[in-house]
Amino acid sequence: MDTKKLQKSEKAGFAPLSMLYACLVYLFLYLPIAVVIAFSFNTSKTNIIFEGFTFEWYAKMFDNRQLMESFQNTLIVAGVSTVFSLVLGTLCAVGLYKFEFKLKSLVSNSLYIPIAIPEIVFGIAMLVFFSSVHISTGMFTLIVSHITFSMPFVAITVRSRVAGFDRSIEEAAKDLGANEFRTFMRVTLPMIMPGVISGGMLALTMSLDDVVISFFTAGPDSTTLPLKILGMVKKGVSPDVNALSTLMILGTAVIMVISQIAQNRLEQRQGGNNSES
Amino acid sequence: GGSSSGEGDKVLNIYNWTEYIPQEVYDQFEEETGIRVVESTFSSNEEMLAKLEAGGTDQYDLVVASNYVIDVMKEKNMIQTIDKDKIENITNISPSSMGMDYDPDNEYSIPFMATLTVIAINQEKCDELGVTINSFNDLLNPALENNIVVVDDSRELAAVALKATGQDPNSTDEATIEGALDWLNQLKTNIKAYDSDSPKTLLASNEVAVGLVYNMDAGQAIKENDQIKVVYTTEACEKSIDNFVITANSKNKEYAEEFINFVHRADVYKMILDEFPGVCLNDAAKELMDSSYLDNEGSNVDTAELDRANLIADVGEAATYYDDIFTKMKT
Amino acid sequence: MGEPIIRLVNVVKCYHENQVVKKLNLDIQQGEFLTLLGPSGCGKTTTLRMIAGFESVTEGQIYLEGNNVADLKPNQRDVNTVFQNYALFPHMTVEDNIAFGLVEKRVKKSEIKQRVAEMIKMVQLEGMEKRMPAQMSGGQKQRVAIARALINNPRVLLLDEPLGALDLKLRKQMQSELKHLQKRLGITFVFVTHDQEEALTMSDRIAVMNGGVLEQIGTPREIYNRPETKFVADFIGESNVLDAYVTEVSEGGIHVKMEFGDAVLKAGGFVEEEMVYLCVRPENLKMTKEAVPNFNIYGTVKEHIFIGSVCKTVVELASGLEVKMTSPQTDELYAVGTRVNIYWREDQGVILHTKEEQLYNLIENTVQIEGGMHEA
Amino acid sequence: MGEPIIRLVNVVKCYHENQVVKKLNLDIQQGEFLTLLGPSGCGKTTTLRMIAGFESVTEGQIYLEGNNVADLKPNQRDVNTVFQNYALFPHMTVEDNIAFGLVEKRVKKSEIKQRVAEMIKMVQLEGMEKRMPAQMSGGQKQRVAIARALINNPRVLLLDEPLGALDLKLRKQMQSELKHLQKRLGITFVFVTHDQEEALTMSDRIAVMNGGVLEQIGTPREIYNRPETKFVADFIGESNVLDAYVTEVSEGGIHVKMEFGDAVLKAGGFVEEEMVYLCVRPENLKMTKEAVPNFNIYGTVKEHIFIGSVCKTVVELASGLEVKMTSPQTDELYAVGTRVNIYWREDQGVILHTKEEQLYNLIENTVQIEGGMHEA
Amino acid sequence: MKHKWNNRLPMFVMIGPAFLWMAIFVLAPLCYVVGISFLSKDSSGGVMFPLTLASYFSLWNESFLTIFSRSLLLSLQTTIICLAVGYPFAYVIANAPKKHRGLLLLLIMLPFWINSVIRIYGWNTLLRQEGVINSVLMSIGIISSPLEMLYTDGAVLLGMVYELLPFTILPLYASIEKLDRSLLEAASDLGATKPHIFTRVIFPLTMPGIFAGSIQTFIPSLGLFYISEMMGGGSTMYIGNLIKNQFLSARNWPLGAALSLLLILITLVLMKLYTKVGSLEDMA
Ligand SMILES: Nc1ncnc2c1ncn2[C@@H]1O[C@H](COP(=O)(O)OP(=O)(O)OP(=O)(O)O)[C@@H](O)[C@H]1O
Ligand SMILES: Nc1ncnc2c1ncn2[C@@H]1O[C@H](COP(=O)(O)OP(=O)(O)OP(=O)(O)O)[C@@H](O)[C@H]1O
Ligand SMILES: [Mg+2]
Ligand SMILES: [Mg+2]
Repeated sequence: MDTKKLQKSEKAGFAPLSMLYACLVYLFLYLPIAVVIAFSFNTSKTNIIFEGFTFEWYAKMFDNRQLMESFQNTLIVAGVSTVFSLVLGTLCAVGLYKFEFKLKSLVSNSLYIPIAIPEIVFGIAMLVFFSSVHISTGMFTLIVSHITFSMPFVAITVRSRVAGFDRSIEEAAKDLGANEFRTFMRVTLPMIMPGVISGGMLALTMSLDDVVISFFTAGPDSTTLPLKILGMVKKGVSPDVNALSTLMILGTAVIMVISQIAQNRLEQRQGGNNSES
Repeated sequence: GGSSSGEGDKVLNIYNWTEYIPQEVYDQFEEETGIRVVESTFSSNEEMLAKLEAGGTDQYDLVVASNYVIDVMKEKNMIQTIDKDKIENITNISPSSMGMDYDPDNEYSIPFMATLTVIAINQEKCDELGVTINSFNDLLNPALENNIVVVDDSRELAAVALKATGQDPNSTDEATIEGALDWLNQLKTNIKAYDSDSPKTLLASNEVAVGLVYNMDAGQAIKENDQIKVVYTTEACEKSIDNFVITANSKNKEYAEEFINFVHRADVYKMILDEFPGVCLNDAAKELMDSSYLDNEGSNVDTAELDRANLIADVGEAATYYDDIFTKMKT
Repeated sequence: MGEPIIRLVNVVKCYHENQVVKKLNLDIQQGEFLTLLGPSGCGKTTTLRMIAGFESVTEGQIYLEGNNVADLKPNQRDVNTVFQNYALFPHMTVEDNIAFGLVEKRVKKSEIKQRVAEMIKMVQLEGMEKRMPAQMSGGQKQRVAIARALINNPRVLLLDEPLGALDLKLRKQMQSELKHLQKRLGITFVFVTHDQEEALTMSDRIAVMNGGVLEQIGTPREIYNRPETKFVADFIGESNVLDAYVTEVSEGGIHVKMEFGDAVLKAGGFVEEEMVYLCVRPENLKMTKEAVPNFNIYGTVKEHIFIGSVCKTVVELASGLEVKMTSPQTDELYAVGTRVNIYWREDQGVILHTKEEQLYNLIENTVQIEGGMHEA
Repeated sequence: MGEPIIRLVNVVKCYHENQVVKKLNLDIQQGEFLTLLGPSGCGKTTTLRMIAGFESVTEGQIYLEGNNVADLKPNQRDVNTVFQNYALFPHMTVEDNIAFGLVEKRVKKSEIKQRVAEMIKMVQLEGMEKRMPAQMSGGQKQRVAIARALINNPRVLLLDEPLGALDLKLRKQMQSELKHLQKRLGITFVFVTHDQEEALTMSDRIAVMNGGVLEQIGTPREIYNRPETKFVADFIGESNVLDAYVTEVSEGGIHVKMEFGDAVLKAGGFVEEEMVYLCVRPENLKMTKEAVPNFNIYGTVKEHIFIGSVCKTVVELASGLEVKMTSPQTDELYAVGTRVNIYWREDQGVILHTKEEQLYNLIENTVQIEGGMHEA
Repeated sequence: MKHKWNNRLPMFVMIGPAFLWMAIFVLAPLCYVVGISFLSKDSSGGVMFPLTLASYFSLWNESFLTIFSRSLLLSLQTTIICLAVGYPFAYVIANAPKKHRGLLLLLIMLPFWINSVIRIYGWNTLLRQEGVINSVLMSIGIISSPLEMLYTDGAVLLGMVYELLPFTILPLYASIEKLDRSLLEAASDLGATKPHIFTRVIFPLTMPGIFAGSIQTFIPSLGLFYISEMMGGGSTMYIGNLIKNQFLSARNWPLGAALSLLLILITLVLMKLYTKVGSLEDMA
């Protein structure tokens, strides 16, 4: 058997079925999104029948100051709360794996509570809490509440990654003079990165998508996009929401593609250097 | 509160239903008065109440609230009296919606718009099924199986059931309310969906023959599909009136009053109706409206029916009973 | 020698109820090359891990340079370790793995670069700087682990079978590199190995452990020639251990009787009718067809096994017991089946009480060497 | 010998551009004990992994029992492996790890139980049945790995340094257990080890690899006594390789001149003025204060190193070059500084063309043994 | 063996912030919920004294029981389907070339950055009688009359699975990604077939991921009320709707609070059971 054929069959041995499967799942995930995108170009104001093609809604969307403001708010809240819940959640997950202590089961069980409390109760309770300590609603309260409900997702996801972590590798780092912090940064964190990234994505998603809790903890000047959209949906999804969603998806996709290309370039360059030396 | 940002910056925080006042109105208001309007939105009175209750009323200056929560807000000292002198355009408001039971002297509330719960039918489908709707009891027609969309609201549905069985739609008597469950259970088999958000879609896309929906949804469905008609039954409809109220802890009462006055200017009110064609309570504005509004029987509801309609009242603790039968109906 | 750099006092380590290290007392001197030797599972790794600080001490104290280190974390101890399972950082290149410790010490980049290059050269991994550990062979990984620890010039280096995955040739080179480095830099090495030759050549002292207990500690020659317990005699090198019985104690020596013959040996401290062990190393056993004064032990040559530089001969005694002896390949060998008499030089046998398991040399065992003898 | 059970034909393995196994041709016979020997990173593990099916073959074919196995998955090959890094299942007890293969074969529970117990006894892990791998020492883990593979009685067993983490004593026992098992069950063993003695004693044949190339394959004695390349001579055992120059070829032998002396040796196939290598093993080198016919190589004793059963002596030649020789501990040794003449038995030196790197024995090297010689 | 640290500073640094955070922002609200569950409701949807157990007594209610058991069943179905669909998918992603993995992960999450209501609306458009799927199927001629897909229990389940799938996939991915290849090789070497390698080695080793994934699916699924409203036509009630209604239409906050506490309790008990059964003690 010649090399080419072998390499081909080697890749193929694993690929075709699983590739097909992955594509099907992606299809499932993107099916409704495709509809959203399609109807963003619909001339009709309702998402029932595609009547004609137009860019009208995109123009309208940019004119919608409230929509744009709430979009900006959403990005800020999601960004800040994701970073915080990542830091808190990751540290907590690693700590829970590393250390044995009396309150351990309390801490780890309390992680489930924010997920288990119905959103509406949690939202109201949060709001009562804030107003009882005289913190008025606004970005701050919004971010705090988002951190609170997304942190457990980070912690739980990272914990699943940390479980069974090879201790000797951390030991080696400490042995070589790295303190707890440096060991965490240089060894533990890189090794649990897939878990951290997964957790971060979940946190980001939770935050971008939250309506109920945000409703209660947002102030007048901190309305978020989902709140806005929910309101618009109540009166029938108007295509400018579709347009915004489409732009969000396209924007992210473009960023993703660019970063992927940049990364590949970088790798190629490094690879080139390697083979030279 | 988190109301004003920046010194000298005039801000009015308004807490409003979603999609009720278009941005252009706010823009124009700012242009004319220099007061920036910051709008927050809710999608049910209870949400609004819950938020005010939990977070205090100093978050907002002006709130748009339905008639049946005005009493509650008064009782809880959430709102303050309005200086009607500041609102010259009050004269534009249709007198039939002024001085209602919940606020006889309009001390606390100034009406804004009204909502009517109407029956909309798809003429073609109804003909196909051989159904005509003359009374609520016609909704029980077995031919309508899985062919009705209704609002997802316990009070509205119970009111229909109570009226169909000849009871007081604002009853607070537990036994009476529970009596409505039978009727509702009969209706259940005909219901395809409970949808307060976008029932017009089901109507317009020919998926249901009949809808018990808010008039604005009916109006939109009519725009989409010329087979949709509004029908009035022997029983009266339910209606609610949305009012402007000023929160007790508002720091910008004057701005709020200025805004109420602004909204009831005929041209401004027209702007609103053009964008969100609800039940017009501003007589001056109505005269300015063009045919696309006036001819839509969903938006521009029959005035006689509007007057005949039964105003949804606050039932106090009895709300629990209404919810109970609703829960039972859905289990 | 001054104060020991490492001192273990009554150290006990338990896993659950399992005592795996039992009242260990051990002093390791500054600059010393100490080897831990012992059967699999005897607690060598555990002992190293306690010194490095990865494992808590159940009982007892460990002192590093006179200080009790109970509260010191691994990174606060000036000790580096080469792990038995390598424990390389899987997400770092070879280069980054090796540089890890220096980066922690905030050494200048240019210096790190240069020292890493030196280390890589020493462990013969040139050209693999950018490889990831997953792309390396077992022996290559082990060399990275060594380099990673060595580069830090620690006061104490703990090495857990650091050369186990290397071939003989490379192992020899690394042995001498390590040994020279240790001498030159004055690092204290605590070394675990299964290679006895390695232990004997490299160590200043060897500590023999068994089942969590320290059996004997001494220079390689002491351990090899004067084992103090049967376990040590048996464990280090090969040994023929024979059961015997003292029949007579006279000036000429003690007469011992075995199932298969008898002999007269020189020794003190034994009484008549005592059961003893006789221990003779295979390379000290000799055979001849002729009679030998004082020895009267006969057997037949059973097989010759070729093992490189020497030939191993198994002789079956009358009782069926087998003794092993080795002789240089160049010696003439008796054919299988030949009946031979077995003997040894009087100073090369060890006799040992069975009860106390205490070994006494018959006569002090000294190899006559003209001039000096280089020890390890 | 019939058809080989494993046949590698022109097998090449590349990682990216890196050829780590180069046109390997190897036939392994049914029931044979074949050892792969070679320096770290030479491709031994890779070769085993290709046979087992974990690594695809870049070029060439592998046949198991005459069938091309390119398309067979590891679980479809009647081959079991003892992995260099153990690869124990961390979530299973020792018992369950060992039973894994039998459970896969749907062997009856009672039989599994019994066979597992036997294996555990063989690898001396009684009492650890319920332990998890994380609770075991390096050597203990390795024994579990051996037991886990052995219990399946495969037709072919691949062992990647299976005894590397065991102490000498235990290793010897396991060696003999493995060897007997292999003989008794007729399993074909492909064995990787770094322990030359192990390779020499256990193997039927040894394949020496270097840089992905098969250098020589043969019986232990062939490999040891008749190395065919300088690499093999150098790699197996210790060897003194000396540069020399042929000055004269006569009936009496060839006269070679070195920087530090000269000698007359018997050999054929060499021409005058040719550069050659002389290879002599340390145990074959001898020294004396007297003159030796044909040898005229002088040096001074530099040091003696004690390594257990033998003493290693380093002699520094006039040129500054050092040669190593070993002698039994019992021999008398010259004091350091003594001037000695070095010589060897004519049949114990090997002479080799430098150009072709092809070795010829001066005279066929045979150790004279009365009677039979047990090989391996 | 876990270490007994003499110096506990690192522990406090790692767990402390999260613990404090939880104590303030979860415990305090939780106390509030407990508090109001013992109060009486007032007529206008607030709470007032006196303290009473009335809410807890009214928990014993046949329709609540039905709703709870129906919700638990739905959540269970959702979790199982998500695991069944998500596991192989996570496996494929975790085994994709390293440089593509980030992209593939991001592709999973991307749709979820669009508001959930809009996404579910997308499903609505697809599934309705005159929706995309029915039109396509009819135009191809596979079916003659439109299928009834929307406003069925199946649609609710579909919506739930859709909303929660990434919450299953991501932890699974994180734990599958670290699988030691050599263990799979060892299993294969010992004669295990692919399915057996999965059940005997991969599955137990990725248990922490399965655990995390099912928690993150099961618990939130109990509270997702808008799915049943939008995909099921709101004709059946689940715990989420029930509790929401207590606050937003029945104006019975104490009962809502009591129901919430019951829900939390059930969740915690189920978690404990789950960790016991899956012998995942270490995870919880
Ligand atoms: N985590 C653990 N839990 C329980 N027992 C353990 C644990 N680690 C090691 N042991 C046991 O402690 C004993 C000593 O282990 P250690 O690793 O120190 O042995 P070792 O001398 O290094 O052996 P080897 O030469 O085989 O590596 C062994 O019997 C081992 O089974
Ligand atoms: N995944 C890989 N990618 C790239 N190179 C590799 C990979 N695995 C092994 N190599 C290289 O292939 C060569 C042969 O490796 P192999 O593991 O077969 O060596 P080995 O003979 O078993 O060595 P050792 O005795 O040290 O275990 C080595 O140089 C190694 O660096
Ligand atoms: Mg060990
Ligand atoms: Mg290898």
